[in-house]
Amino acid sequence: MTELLVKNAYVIDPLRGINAETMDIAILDGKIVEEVSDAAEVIDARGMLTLPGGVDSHTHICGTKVNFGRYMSPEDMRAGRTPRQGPLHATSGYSVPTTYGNSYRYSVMGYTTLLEGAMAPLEARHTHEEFIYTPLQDTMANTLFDGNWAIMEAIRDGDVKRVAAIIGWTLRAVKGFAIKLTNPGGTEAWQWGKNVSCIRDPVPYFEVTPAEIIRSIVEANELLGLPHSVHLHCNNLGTPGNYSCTLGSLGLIPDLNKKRQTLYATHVQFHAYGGSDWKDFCSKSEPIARFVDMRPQIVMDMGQVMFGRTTTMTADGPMEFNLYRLHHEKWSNHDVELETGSGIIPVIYRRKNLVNSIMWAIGLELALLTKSPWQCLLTTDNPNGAPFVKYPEIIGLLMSKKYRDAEFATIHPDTEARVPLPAIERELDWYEIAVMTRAGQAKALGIQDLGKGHLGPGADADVAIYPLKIGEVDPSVDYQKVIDAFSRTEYTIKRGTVVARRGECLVDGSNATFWVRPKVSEAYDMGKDPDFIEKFDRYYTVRMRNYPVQEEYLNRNRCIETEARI
Amino acid sequence: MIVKDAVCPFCGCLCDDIEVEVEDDRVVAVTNACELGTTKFMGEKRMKNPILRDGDRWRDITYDEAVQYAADMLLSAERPLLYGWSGTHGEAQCVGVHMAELVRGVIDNTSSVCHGPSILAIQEVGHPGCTLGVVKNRADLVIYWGSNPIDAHPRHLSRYTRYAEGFFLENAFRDRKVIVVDIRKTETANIADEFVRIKPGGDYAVLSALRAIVQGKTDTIPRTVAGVTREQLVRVANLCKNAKFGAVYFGLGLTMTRGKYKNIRNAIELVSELSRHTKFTISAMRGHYNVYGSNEVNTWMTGYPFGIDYSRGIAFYNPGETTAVDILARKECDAALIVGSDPAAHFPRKCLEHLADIPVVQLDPYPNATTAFCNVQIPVAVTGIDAEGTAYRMDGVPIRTRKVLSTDYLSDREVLSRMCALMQEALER
Amino acid sequence: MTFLMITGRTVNQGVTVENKTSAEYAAETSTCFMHEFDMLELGLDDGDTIRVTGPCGEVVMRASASVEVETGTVFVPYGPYANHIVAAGTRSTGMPDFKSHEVEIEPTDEEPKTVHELMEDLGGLAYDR
Amino acid sequence: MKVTLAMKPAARSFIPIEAESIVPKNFLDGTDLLVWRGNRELRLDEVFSVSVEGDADRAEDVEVVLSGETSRLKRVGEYMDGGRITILGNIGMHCGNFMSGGTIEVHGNADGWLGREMAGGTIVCRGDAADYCASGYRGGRKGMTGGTVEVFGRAGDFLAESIAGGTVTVHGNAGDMAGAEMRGGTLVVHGDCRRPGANMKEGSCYVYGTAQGMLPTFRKIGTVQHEGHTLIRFAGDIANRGKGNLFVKDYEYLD
Repeated sequence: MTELLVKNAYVIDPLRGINAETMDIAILDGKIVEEVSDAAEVIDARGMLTLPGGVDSHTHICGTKVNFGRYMSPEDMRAGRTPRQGPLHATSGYSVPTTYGNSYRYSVMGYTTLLEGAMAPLEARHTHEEFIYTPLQDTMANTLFDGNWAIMEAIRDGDVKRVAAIIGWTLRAVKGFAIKLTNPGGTEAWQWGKNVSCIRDPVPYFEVTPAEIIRSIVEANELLGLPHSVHLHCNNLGTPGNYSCTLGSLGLIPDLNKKRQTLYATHVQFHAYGGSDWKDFCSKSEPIARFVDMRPQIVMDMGQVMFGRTTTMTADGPMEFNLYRLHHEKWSNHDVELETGSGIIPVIYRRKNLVNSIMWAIGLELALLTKSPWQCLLTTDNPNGAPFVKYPEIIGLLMSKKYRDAEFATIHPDTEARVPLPAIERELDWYEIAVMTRAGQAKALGIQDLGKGHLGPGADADVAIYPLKIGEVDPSVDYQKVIDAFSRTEYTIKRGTVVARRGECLVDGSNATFWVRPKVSEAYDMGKDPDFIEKFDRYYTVRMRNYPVQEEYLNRNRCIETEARI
Repeated sequence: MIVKDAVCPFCGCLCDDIEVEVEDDRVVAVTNACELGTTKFMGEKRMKNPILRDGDRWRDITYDEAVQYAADMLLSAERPLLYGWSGTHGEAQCVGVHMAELVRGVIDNTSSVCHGPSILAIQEVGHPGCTLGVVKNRADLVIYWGSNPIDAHPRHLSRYTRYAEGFFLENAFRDRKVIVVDIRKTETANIADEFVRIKPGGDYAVLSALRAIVQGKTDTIPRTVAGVTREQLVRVANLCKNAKFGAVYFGLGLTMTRGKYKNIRNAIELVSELSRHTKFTISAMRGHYNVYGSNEVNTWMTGYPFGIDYSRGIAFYNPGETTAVDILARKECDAALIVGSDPAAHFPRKCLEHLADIPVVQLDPYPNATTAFCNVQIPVAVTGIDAEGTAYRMDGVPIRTRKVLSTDYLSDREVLSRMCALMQEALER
Repeated sequence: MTFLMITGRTVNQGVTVENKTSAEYAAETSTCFMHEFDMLELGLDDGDTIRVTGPCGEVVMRASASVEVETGTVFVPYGPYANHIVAAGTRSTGMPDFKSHEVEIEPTDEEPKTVHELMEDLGGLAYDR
Repeated sequence: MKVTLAMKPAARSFIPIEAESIVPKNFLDGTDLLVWRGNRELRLDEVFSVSVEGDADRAEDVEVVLSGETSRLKRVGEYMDGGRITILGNIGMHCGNFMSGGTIEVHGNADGWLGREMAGGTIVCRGDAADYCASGYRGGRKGMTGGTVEVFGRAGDFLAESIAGGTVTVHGNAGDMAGAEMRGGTLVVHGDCRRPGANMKEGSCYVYGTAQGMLPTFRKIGTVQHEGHTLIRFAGDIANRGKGNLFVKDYEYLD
């Protein structure tokens, strides 16, 4: 039995409606409890800002595509190298660090739960292997269904229950957490070197449209009773004028779930572009934010771009090829049979580049224009918009108009005419930041009931204590103090253990992996469906029996059983 | 007992449809595997227990003694080399990386002498690739360049290309064209629709010429390039541009010849160029069943796929300097741990001369050429036969190998974990 | 006569690779595949022994006619025999020139050594149990 | 100030020593520096007999002289920005990496990666330079971007790979792939070399001898006079849509 008592914490805990109260947090065997004995170890938080451990609801940290980003980038690895020290392993890398590098740096910033944004089912085992070596965060994986042959056939046949059954079988097999659609239909078209232009453009051969894929899978998601909603990377990422496609996609979504959104639209910054080409490229953050304000069924994340070097990586293969043709840097692509694909290229976002400057502004605008912080979460689509180590700077920008103006003065001068940012006065407060970085993320992922994103009794004892007294800091002026505090916790507590202290990690932990197992009726068990089995055997190159990820790959196994309505 | 869907631990194809018949803890029959895989499953003559070289003779020792010997050896070295890794499971490779970090040594895997140059090329220009099933279901043009699957990857042709059924091909054998490019008229060349014979050392020039022709700059190209006529080059370029889905599979014919990684870079740039016209992919014919896994594991743990030097605590990567052949030939290590490979059979003699001068410990199920240079050899279970664990197929698909029979041998992971624990204890003291 | 020596994988090398102490492995990896015309010129019959001298020494192999190789080149399966004469330089890439060595070939009366003998020549100790 | 470092004979002489601390400006604060042999950290005076004559206030006034068996001494002069290093014998890999100013003179041969990613200053090598002289790093980074490297002997393969600025001159022959991936700068080879300018984008490559294995993707433009040589001018590498200039005295295709 291990007991820990955090005294004098200045707590913001949005999921419990707590906004800045001094209180003690009692921890017993990794869980938050009402009280502990006098024997408990005590940490005096001395009135410092104390939040639930950070949750990143969309990041790329583990798996085939991330590792290929590392593999092809020895120049990136030269930055950020640290030696083995005590229980800590060596790390390398800046935009695509090693697993330990990711884990330690996230931990120092107070993050304790991460969702890998894209896992190809056929290569799921790889993602899970890397999770094991991401020791200081609990992990879960979005599973890609954007170009799944069996699903597209079921959609063509109008059989949503079969769609749900295939998803259910696959999630269970690959130990996935949620459904990810990346450029739905586009990744299949890309296996012919083609793409789909928007949601009404049919996928070659399968003759279903992205709109049909999105709608059917959203319905299937609710049939399966999954904790998270469908997680959508819209078609047409990164192209001028794509905002109308984005609005069209969001407009497809009914409100089907009382507890959470029905659709999570990811890295919307990359989907909020106006203009007809790069010459008249401009921000369309306003129509997107207004649209989302009116629809509680939508949650989005920012996908903020920050200036500097990074590596872009996404399941959106055709988009990466277009980027390659623009930059002519190195380009990798990896198509996955019957399922999806991915692409990777390194990029540098430059202040002196007009398009990059506009992109930078759009992400901030989305966060500032969307009324409810629960509907626009803080991400960079790590590492696509920027490596996650930039989050503290983004927090600073959102909390300080002064900081935004100072930065704005350094970017391309024509930006002003293309974006609404300079006119936005809003400065987010501490509570809103807490929503956007943990509470809102946990709610959107549907894991608050599993003890994530809050500090209520029964919750996992994941706590971030920042070296900052919020009464003594005016974030709109002292933004540098805000940035420094969010860069290094005073304490990061994971499952009741202090894992990081003042910028240094202390222990080699062990992660827990969350995954879902929808219970379906016998008739919808794809493992026994002759047609599914036959096609699997004929067209995959892996035997069906060798496809599922064994439980050996889960360090700590957090299986979520759901009651499916099929 | 018959074990179905076993995974073949021989080549990078990692075929997972093998049936293995086991009687009395012995493999008695193997179905579906090629000759290479069958022989491996049926392998006998394992080393029975750990051995120690004692002057001019070999002495049996216990596992504890052997593990202690290895730990002491690694801890006292100023620059130990931990080499091999392609013939074992990923879980053991992970322990290997931890050990290299701990003792501040150099860890390298067999890719430095197979597709290391391909990795160097990918690091310069990237890699447009795909899983094997994408090619099987779609490709109407397959090019084997400097690779000879009939000898090295016997089922590649039947499972994924020439003889494979494909979803989008009505009659795969008829509708799929195969081009072979090589300096030898190999058996694979005999089943090709078009054979391009290149003069030795001429791959780079031919690839450059094809890139220019694909761009429409045929005029500049001389009448013959490395023994290939301009007419044939134009024909090949047109076959590529007119394909719906083209796939290049290249082998050591490109990585081992003069120019090394520049050959691969050129091939990748040709494929990137063709991607402007149609769908094209390129992939390496990885040799050992889990050599790709050793790259994957090294990459997520150290940041680099092979040739990692932890001497200074942080990871340093520079193939040509931090790779096994260079280090051994230049005598720049003072101890070696060999796991899952046989450098004495596959390295130039100068490397072996240094192996003879330094302490060497090897983990391997069989006596092999490297045994002769060992101070200690520790026999282990064979991954895919009496040990299970993760392996990565040549296209990056991870598959868990199965255990088809039980023996008393420890797995590589178990032996290495013990070694690592001993070293950790010693360092803490 | 001077030849370009290429080394590479063969099925037989692969089949015997896990049993390196076997006579089959030694036989396969000490085979030098040559063009018929080159063998005629050197007065060689299939199975005759030859001395192959490379940048790093010499080794005895057996000649075998092959339709796959061109005149002026020879092919030797990967293994200890070829590596006995291959130079260790990698041109700073990590990869030796396994496929681009010039070698000198002449007939000889000597027999190829065993793998054990080759290893012992370099300071190893054969294990034979 | 003159700092003399005479390498002591070492028992384990084959393990390379990394000595990036040997840079003129570091000696302004004394000789209490560290080097590494494999994974062991050693004091400078454990490896060298150290003597200092005179004093200096700025790096420009410091000369470091290295003698003895220094062929396995790596990273000497890394990030050097002023002053002078003289190596009486051979020098190990990575000498003068990232150098931005000052002078390094090697009287013997230099091992691989001499002047890698160099940005300024001067390196003179009286003997041969091994592979990757004035090149970039793995991953296709830029090679040399400024400064001068002059090699009086031969150079190995991948000479000036990815060079983007500055000048490299080799008086002897160079190896394979000289000036591969050039994107700027000037490379001059007085002797022969193989496959010069492969995949070049920009920059100028001069070969006063024969270009062996000349690549088929260079377009012949005509002849020019250059420093007393009559050279054939090519544009390329057209495979890479390159706008580089390749000048050769003579060439042979692998046809």
